[in-house]
Order: sequence, then C-alpha cells, then structure tokens
Amino acid sequence: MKEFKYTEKKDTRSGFGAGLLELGRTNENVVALCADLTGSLKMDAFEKEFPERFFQVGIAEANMMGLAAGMTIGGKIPFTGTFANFSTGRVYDQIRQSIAYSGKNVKICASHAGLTLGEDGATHQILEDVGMMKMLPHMTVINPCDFNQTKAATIAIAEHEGPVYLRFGRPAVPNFTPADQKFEIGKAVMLNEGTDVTILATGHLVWKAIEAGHKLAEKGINAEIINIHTIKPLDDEAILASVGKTKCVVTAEEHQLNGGLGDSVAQLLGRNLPTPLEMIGVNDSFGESGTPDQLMEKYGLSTDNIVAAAERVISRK
Amino acid sequence: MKEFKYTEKKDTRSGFGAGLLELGRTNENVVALCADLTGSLKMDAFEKEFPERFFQVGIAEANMMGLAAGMTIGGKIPFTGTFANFSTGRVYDQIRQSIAYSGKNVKICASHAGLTLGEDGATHQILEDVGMMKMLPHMTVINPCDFNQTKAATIAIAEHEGPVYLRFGRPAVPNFTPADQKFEIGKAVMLNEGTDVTILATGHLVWKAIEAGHKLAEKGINAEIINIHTIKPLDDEAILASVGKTKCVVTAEEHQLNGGLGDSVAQLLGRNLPTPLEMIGVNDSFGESGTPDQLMEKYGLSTDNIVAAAERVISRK
Amino acid sequence: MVKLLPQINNLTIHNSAIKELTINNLTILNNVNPHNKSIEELKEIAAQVRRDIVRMVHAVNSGHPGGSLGCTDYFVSLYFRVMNYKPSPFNMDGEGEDLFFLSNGHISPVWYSVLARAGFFEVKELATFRKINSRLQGHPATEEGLEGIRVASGSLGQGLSVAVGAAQTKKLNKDNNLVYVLMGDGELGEGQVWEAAMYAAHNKVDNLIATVDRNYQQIDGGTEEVLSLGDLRAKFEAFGWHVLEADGNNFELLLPALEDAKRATGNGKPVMILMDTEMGFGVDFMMGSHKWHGVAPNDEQLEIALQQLAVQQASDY
Amino acid sequence: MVKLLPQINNLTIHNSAIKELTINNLTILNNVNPHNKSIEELKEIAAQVRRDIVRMVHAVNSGHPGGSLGCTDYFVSLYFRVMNYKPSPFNMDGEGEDLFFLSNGHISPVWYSVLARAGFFEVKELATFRKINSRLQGHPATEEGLEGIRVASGSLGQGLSVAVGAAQTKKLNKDNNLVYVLMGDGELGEGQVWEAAMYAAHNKVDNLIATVDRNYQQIDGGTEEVLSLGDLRAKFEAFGWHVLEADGNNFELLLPALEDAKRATGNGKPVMILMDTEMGFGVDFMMGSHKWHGVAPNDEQLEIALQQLAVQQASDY
Ligand SMILES: Cc1ncc(C[n+]2csc(CCOP(=O)(O)OP(=O)(O)O)c2C)c(N)n1
Ligand SMILES: Cc1ncc(C[n+]2csc(CCOP(=O)(O)OP(=O)(O)O)c2C)c(N)n1
Ligand SMILES: [Mg+2]
Ligand SMILES: [Mg+2]
Repeated sequence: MKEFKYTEKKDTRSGFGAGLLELGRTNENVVALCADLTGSLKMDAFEKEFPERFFQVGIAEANMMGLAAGMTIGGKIPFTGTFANFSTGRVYDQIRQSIAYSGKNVKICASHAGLTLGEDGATHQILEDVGMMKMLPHMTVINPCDFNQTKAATIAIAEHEGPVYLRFGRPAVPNFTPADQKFEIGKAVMLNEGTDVTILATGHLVWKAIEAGHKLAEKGINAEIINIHTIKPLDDEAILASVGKTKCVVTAEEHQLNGGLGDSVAQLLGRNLPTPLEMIGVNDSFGESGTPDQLMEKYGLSTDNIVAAAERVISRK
Repeated sequence: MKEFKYTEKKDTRSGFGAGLLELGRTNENVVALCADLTGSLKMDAFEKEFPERFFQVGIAEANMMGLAAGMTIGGKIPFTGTFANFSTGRVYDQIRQSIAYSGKNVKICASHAGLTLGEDGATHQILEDVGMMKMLPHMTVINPCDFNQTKAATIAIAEHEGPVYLRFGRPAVPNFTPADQKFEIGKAVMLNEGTDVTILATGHLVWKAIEAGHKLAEKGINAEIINIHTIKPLDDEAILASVGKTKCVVTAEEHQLNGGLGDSVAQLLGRNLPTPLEMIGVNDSFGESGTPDQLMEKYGLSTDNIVAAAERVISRK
Repeated sequence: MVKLLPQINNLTIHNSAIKELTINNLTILNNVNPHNKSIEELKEIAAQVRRDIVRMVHAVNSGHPGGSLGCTDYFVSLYFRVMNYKPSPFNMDGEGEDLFFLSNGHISPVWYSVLARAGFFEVKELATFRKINSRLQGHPATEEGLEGIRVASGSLGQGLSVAVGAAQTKKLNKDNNLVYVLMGDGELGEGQVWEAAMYAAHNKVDNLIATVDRNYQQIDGGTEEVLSLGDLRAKFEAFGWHVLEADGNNFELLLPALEDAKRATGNGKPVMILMDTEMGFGVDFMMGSHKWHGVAPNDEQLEIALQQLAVQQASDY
Repeated sequence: MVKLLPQINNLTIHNSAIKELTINNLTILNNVNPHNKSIEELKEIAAQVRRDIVRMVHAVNSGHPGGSLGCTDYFVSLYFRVMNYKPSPFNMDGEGEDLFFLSNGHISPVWYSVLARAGFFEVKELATFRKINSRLQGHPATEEGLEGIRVASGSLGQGLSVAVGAAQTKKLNKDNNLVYVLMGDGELGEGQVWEAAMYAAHNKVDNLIATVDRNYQQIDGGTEEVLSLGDLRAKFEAFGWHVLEADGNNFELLLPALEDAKRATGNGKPVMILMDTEMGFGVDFMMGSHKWHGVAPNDEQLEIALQQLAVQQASDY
C-alpha cells in the first residue's frame, strides 16, 4: 500500500476560498454571491479584494440562484456560496429551471455538506445534495477530498462551460493531494493499485479509504483505492476497469446511501458488469448534533466500517 | 401471459380526486390544501363539499408545506396538492425540515408527474421527484398505476401515520386494477408469474410492462411482471425472490434513470444478488413539449423499449 | 395596406447616453427600436399578434390564450417601439441592447408571436408551437437556441431574480441599456418575487423596469379571492420601489407610461409598473374571467375570435 | 431567596372566553400561565436563563449566544407570565393551550433553558446541549421527543407558515387559544415569510401573534447593510397585518406590549410585534454587533459573563 503524507489538516472550504481568490485575480469575469455566510464559506478574502464583483444577497437563497443565472447574461461566471443544504434542497427548482435547463454557466459552491458539519445537527447536515444535483441534466457534480484538491477544482470549474455543483465541507482534514495538481473534471484519480477489492471513495471519505487501505494491507488484503472526485460525469471506464480486475467494490461517501455515488456505481455495474457491492454511507436516517468524528462513527462512516465492508464484499465474490 | 382487461381509460389524478372526496366523507380530520391548481388536481369536489376543510394557498408552495406541517398539530391529516415539480423540487427543504424530520403526518399529493404531462414541456415535467422524496428519511413514496389504484392508495395513506409522497399523472390510461382493491403500502403486486425475466414497473409504465409481456410471450419469453407501486419502502423480499428465479431484471419508470426505482433496484441487487439489469427511464435529459405518446416514444419509454430491454438483459444472463 | 412583416434595418445600436426624440407627440428616450412603429401600426400589429395567439393555442388544443391576449399591447409596445435591441443575429449576452425577460412563462404565445413578427425567427415557425421537436416549447426555453429567449421560465416566481442579476451585470459592464421583466399578478404569491424585490431596492438596481400583469385573475379564480394582493402599490413602495400605474390595453396610455418608466430609471430605485390589463382582451368571450387562463378555443370559437381580431389578415401564418 | 425552579401546579386549563385579571398593575388576559411570575421574579429567571445560555454554548464551544441573550426576556415573559400552557405531560397537539414556535431555530439555547426552567424537562438535561445522543439538538428537533418542541427549525424562513397552519387548526378545532411565533430579522429575507404573511392576512388568521427579533443584526453584519429591511411596519401593514412595536429587553415595557398584542387578536388580522432587542443583551462585550451571533465564549469570557449575570446562582445547572 502506497504511503500518503500530509503536513497539515485543513478544511476543504478554505480550499474553495483560496481558489476563488485566485480566480478573482486571474479571471475578471468571475463574480461571487453569498447568502449571509461569507465567513463560513471563506469568501471574505474575495469580497475584500473585489468588492465590486461580490454580491451579498442576504438570507434569500432562491433569489441568489436567479441572480446568478441572470448574471451569466453579459458574460459573468457567477460562483454562489452557501451551505450545501441551502445550495440544493432549498433552491432545487430555481437551479433546475433558471440554471440547468437554461444551460447557464453558474458554479454552485456548497459548504458544510454532510455529517461533518457537526454540532448544528440534522437540519443543516444535508446528505441528499449529491443525489439531487446528479439527477439534473447538464449538471456536473464534484466532491473533492482535501484543501488542495478543492482549490484546484474551484479553479478548474471556472474554465468549464456549464453549471457545476461543487461540494465541500467544514472540518479540517488531512491535506495530502499535491498543491500543484491539475484538476481534471470527470477523471477518477487512482490512489493505490490493488487486486483484491476496489474502494471508490469521494470527499472526506477518501482519506478514510486510504486509512482503510493500510489496515487491509496489514490483513494481507490488497485494495485498489480510487478517488471519485467527480460523481457526474462518472468515470465509468476507470471504474469498470478496476472492478473487472478486483471483482468486488466498496463505495464510501458522506451521503445517504440512496442517491449518492454508491447508487451511481450500482447502476453502472448492474447495467454492465454485475458485481458484489458494499456501500458506506448514511442508511436512511437524519444526522444529529455531535463532533464530526463521533458522527462518522455513529452513522457507520468510519475507517473500520470501510475495512469491514471490504472484507464482507471480498467474501461475497 | 395473463390477460388484463379494462373498460375505460381514466387519469390517475382523478383517482386521487375520488379518493380524497371519499376521505372527506369518512375521516373528518382530513384537510386539503392546494396552490392554485384545484381543477388540475381534481380537488374541486372536495372543495365544494368540505369548504371549511379546504385551504386555497395561492401560488406559494413553500408556504403550503409549512401550513400543512402546522395543521398536523391539533390532529389534522393534511393532503397538499400541486404539480409534482412544485410538490418536490420547489419545496424540498420545507418538506425535509418541517415535515420529514419533524415526523409530520402530511400527505404530499403530486400530479402531472413525468413526461406524460405533455405539452407544457420540461419546466413542468419533473423526472426527479421520486429520487428526491426517496432520499428523505421517514418518507413513504408511492406511484400507483391507474385510476383505481390511485384512489385506493389515496385512501390507504390517510390510515398510515407519517409523511407520504403520492405521485400521479395527467393523461387517461387504462384502468385495469380492481375497483375494490385494498392498497397495501410497501407490498409489490405480482401481475404475471414468469421465469425468464423480471419486469419491475411503476406508475404509467405498469400498463406498458403488461403490453410488453404480451409481446414477449409471442416471442416465447415468459416474463414475470411486478407492479412496484411503493418505491419506498421497497418490497425487497418480493424483488429478490423473483430475481432469484429469473436471474435478470428490467425496471421501467417515468423518471430519470438516476434516482428512481431502477437505482433502488440496482442498489438492492448489488448489495445482495448481483444480476444483469436493464433500466427503462429518461437518460439524463430534460423532456419537452409533445403529446404523451410522442414523448414516451422519443425518450425511450415505450412498450417496445421494454421488450428490447428484456431481450437484451436475457442475453446477458 | 401597411406591411406588417418586420423590416429589419441595419441599425447601429447606440450605447451612449439617453437621447430624446419626439415622434407622434411622444417623447421617446434612447430611441433605437428597430421598428419604431406609429400607434396606428402598433394596433394593427397587435391584432395580428392576437390572431397568431388564438391560432397557435387552437392548433394544439393547449396553451394559455388569456394572459397572452391581455399582454399583447405591452409586448407589441416593447418590441415595436420602446426597446432598443437587435433581433438578428440574436446575441445571448445582449450587450448594448435592452433585455426582456418573461417570468410568467405560460403566456409564451404572445412572446413567440411578437418575436417572430419582430424578426427574431421566421413567422412560419409559430406553427410548431407546443409540438414535438419544436423550439417553441410550451413554456419559453433556451435549450434549442430559440432567438430572443435568454432563460427558461414556466415555474413561476423566478424571472424577477434573473432580471435583477442581468441588470447588475449590465452595470458591471458599463452598459447603459435597460432590463425589462414581466410577471403575473397571481405569480406575486411566490416569495421569491419579494426576495428579489427587497434585493433590487437595497442594491439600487435602477436600470430595471418590472411590470406586473395586473389582470386580477389566476387559475383558480380572481386574485383577490385566491390570495388577495390588496394594495400592490403600497407593497412595492414599502419594498423600496418606484411604482407607476399603466393601462395595458390602450396604446395611447401605455406608451407614455412606458416612457415615464424609462425616465424613472437611473434614480436609485428599481421601477415597477402595475399594468392593468384584461385577461383575454380582444376576444369578447374570453374576457372578464379566469376561465381562459389556460384553455384553447374550439374550431367555432376560433372563427369568432378571428373575426373579432380581423383588422387585416394578409400576413397571417 | 426566591425559588426559581418551576412549580408546576395542577392547573385546569380554561379554554373559554378571555378573562381579565389585574396583577402588578397590569391587566392580564386569559391568565392561565402555570407560573405567573411577578416582574421581579421574571428578572431573576431571565438572569438564570442567560447564565444557562452562556454556559451551554461555552460547554460545547458552539451555538448561538447573541440572539439567545437578546430574546431571553421575551421567552421568559411568554413562559412565565403570558402563555397558557401545561408543561407536563407534554401534549404535541396542544389542544386547549397556547402554542409557541421558534422559526429562528439557531437561538435554541434560550428556548431549551426556558423550557427546562418552566418544567418541560429536567434542568440537568441542558448539559447535553449539542452533544451526541442528546435531545437538545443544535437546532430544535422533535425526533427524540423533546417536550415543548412541536416542529424542527434551523433552516430559516419556515416557522411562520407552520404557525399559521397550527393557528388555522385551532380555529377548525374551536380552540380559542393563541399561537405565538418568533422570527429573526435577517430571516425576513426569506420569501417564504412573505408568502405566509400574505396568506395569514388573506385568511384572517387573527389568533396568531408573530414577533420579529428586531436586533438589526445577522451573520454578515447589520441587517441594513446586508439586505435592508427598512420600514418593517410599512411592509407588514402593506401585507395586511396589525403591527405593534415593543422593547424586548425591558419587562416593564414588554409585558404590556404582549398584552396589547393579545388584545389585538380576534379582530380579523394577524398580529405582528416588531420587538427591538439587543443581540447579546446582558453581557456587555457581546452587545452592539453581530460578532456574537454564533460564537461561544472562552473560559475567561464565560467567567466575566457569569459575573455580569450573577443575580443569584443557587439553582444553576
Ligand atoms: C411555481 C409554480 N406554481 C404553479 C404553477 C402553475 N400555474 C401556471 S400559471 C398559474 C397562474 C398564474 O397566475 P397569474 O400569474 O396571475 O397569470 P395569469 O393567469 O393572469 O396569466 C399557475 C398557478 C406554475 N407554473 N409555477
Ligand atoms: C435557509 C437558511 N439560510 C441560511 C442559514 C444560516 N444562518 C443561520 S442564522 C443566520 C442569520 C440569521 O439572522 P437573524 O434572523 O437576524 O438572526 P440573529 O442573527 O439576529 O440571531 C443565517 C444566515 C439558515 N440557518 N437557514
Ligand atoms: Mg393574473
Ligand atoms: Mg437579527
């Protein structure tokens, strides 16, 4: 199992903030909108440096999505920022009609996704956002795994013409991907080649998949670990190639089992290559208040859960 | 292949209207809310007979969901009515927090779902509603197939404590299920026992699955056809039993492939019984204006599409 | 006989300061409308457009004649006299042009007819309205690139936000032209409209002229029965807007009101026109109720309607 | 020393016409509050509640002290003097009781403290706030049956709709009691609030007393900088409400205002109190800005805060 090193833990939302600031400096068409959560989204540096390109919307997310759609007319590239819940479920119909169906070049940037939001509890812990966004035709759905990757993704999506959902989170997590990476939308990243089981992880679960890979290696299990930072379009080819080799799969994500990466993989396999699958995710329940670690543990999203799922799925081959 | 007879085509929304009227007469706690679409939802008979229990909300669906949640406090059983798009995507966060997470006994009744809405076009043709609603913990998701079943489902959900999403449609379709049926939430209905392929269909696609069954029979293929009127909770047992026998599956629904019945089945199979699967549904595109039949044809949801999928999946066994 | 088909002169669009001209005793600001018709001509065009409307909805037995007929004079005024724009080649970004957005997308027939008659696309394309594979969707859509449409609408309540966003982009781009948006009165039940209203006032979006089609009708009845809007002037003034009133079915009164609205721009407040119209205007049996909101005339009714609208029929499609 | 712990008398709840009593020179309507404290007592309870608040948020280093402290006097007034309710056994339906809803759910600390001190659950449970497996979620939730909470909140803008629905159910049930709801001022940016406002006025929901916590602060700054609310009285009056103003941090002024509000019910209009409060009231360094909206005090700050709030500490948890 390959070693992955990090010197620092950093929050993915700060990766977004850093990427947005850089975009402000390099692309004058980039504008940013925020619904009264500038600090939480780490958009303050952009606001400070480019006040005329920053739009404070107040607590009115539906309006924000419409504004962003309108701002594309005349060539702006709007980045909207609010919590993932208010970026999706609160404004689904607005995104659907004014952005996705209208083919508008809006980047929906969503923080505090998933359980790791922590103490605020279930009303804020959206676990259905990926499911919603990936159902939308024309939408690209990205969930990077650490600070560096989130920064790279933020910069990359400005170059991509069309609506994008970019999901990131609140807590500091190991920052292990290269600072100078080029982010390729839709291209899965092979982290560790293996032969016994394929682990497909996204977002905060990528690091846990790496940890699980080490634990599995100790048990003599050679896991192939792939970072699926883009959930839509899914890198079918990379997944099918890996599964063709390992003959079993574990998916891992900070999302409901329904509608997430796991379902996309289940569909891909069922339609092409029926294969034993185990899914790590939240099993049809709301989250609750607690620390990120406590919650990931309680809801079955820990490293050990991935290890157990890998062993289970191998035994089903 | 069993014969299915019908004397009349009727719209499922009228089944809802008839069920609601009957509920008005038998359950004084039932109240109804509508967002300026009383005629389209066939709620006028209820409004006329029970004006004091009917609440006209105007064009404000978010408010309607909150009102409904509030009305449960004091023992009412609110039935909300609007188009499926405005029943889900427009109000997802309101349903999530005020109804699903709060465990409120609200029945979200949604008409004009899917492509068969016809001429109004894509802004109204929601193909993601089932996906959204099934991701919500505590939510029951039902998509009956004809007038009689929709009426029975409407009556049944009043007895079920907890939030329900009831999906139905606009066009007149064959009314072939028994008028006196008892609707059992979560219990799949075996329509035709067969051995070669399992066809799992929901909503308007159930009749097309029956038609496909006849065409397959002519080709010597013996299809098992099951009406999955309840998408959540899914009747895992019935599905696994059938698939264990036929060893291949086709799902058919008026929904995006992402997030619908097909994904639920793909997940179930991948986690329990990997099996070749073909899915009939809309493949990641918006709908458009046209007649229901033209649209079902163009987007690959016709009887012949089911036949072809069955043949394909059998060849993959 | 006056030629009604559009005459597109190769106008140079002036993006400079507002100019004043006097034509037909009206002061016209920033007069670079490509048609710039006289009131007499406008009346004939309006009759033509109304004939188009009833024919279009009759042909597919669906669509929304009521609001379309009521708003015909407004559309004809904008496109044949008031707005500065270039119909061809259509430019999505609309730089150097006034922009128009239709929030109450169901009245697409009037917009399509006016766009065709103003030279955005061929008049004969009106015959494809609401048919499969058409660019003239039931509700306005951009997917197939129909010239003149910049965002999809149909799900109500979203257009004002989009228009405000587009207006802010014009300011960023130092483009002096104006943004127009039309909403239904029933549509004002949607909270997003008030979000956008609050935002536009706070941000001094004073290059925007919004109009409410104040026909006092929506689907389920009169607006004051369904959800009373009461004193709309007081509401919008309390929300910080400059409010004007207009008679929407009388060019002699409507044109000066539109010029007043233009003059009111640039003064730190968004401008709102409360435009009285009669649903179904021009066809006597369609007037005076909500019944013709979304119902098409039968053959006989079409004939009567056409007779009433028969100023001349030379260029009918 | 005054005993602050709740004394729950076995009160019979009178659901009859409103009665007038005179206590402490105030006329009290429908006086069946189970505590019915004097102003002096209310002040001591408020100090106690404020100590609870700073302790609770300090203990988990998260939560929202600012709004909680600002609204303490309002909550104490409602639960210890104004509202008619029975804390135990808690009845979700609340028939024969006044109901309270908190729309700005982030100020849960003040509500939890007041509920505990008023006898809904044990004071020591406050120590579980925002911890895993607690019933005291970051934002109010019903899932684990916390007594006193009837609907989840936290995602802003939904509570007024719920309260209006509950008020309409009271009318259907011929229950004369009142429904109270509190909202934040920043929260008024959400369009759903205005949908509910329009609906409540149209439907003469006059058994409802809504209150806005007019602290002029939200997360990103002052409300008038972020998204100015301007003349809120004019806005709500234009929306058809009976509007009152109150000082929310002075019992001598707040109690009569709450009684005025009660007296204003039953007159065909919903009642709105614009309640001036100071965010962070009672702790000097938390006052006068938005900085303490959602930040917990450190150890040293806690000590200073507790000293400032030390009316007496006998029953602190
Ligand atoms: C969000 C949303 N809710 C409901 C509808 C269904 N609908 C279409 S038009 C309409 C009535 C609109 O009334 P108004 O804005 O006054 O337009 P008019 O009937 O006067 O043309 C409704 C409820 C919709 N299109 N969008
Ligand atoms: C729909 C929604 N959008 C955004 C948030 C994040 N949020 C929580 S509190 C808050 C500010 C609320 O301001 P206000 O209502 O004035 O409350 P105060 O800060 O005065 O307590 C925001 C934006 C939320 N909880 N819900
Ligand atoms: Mg109208
Ligand atoms: Mg505030």
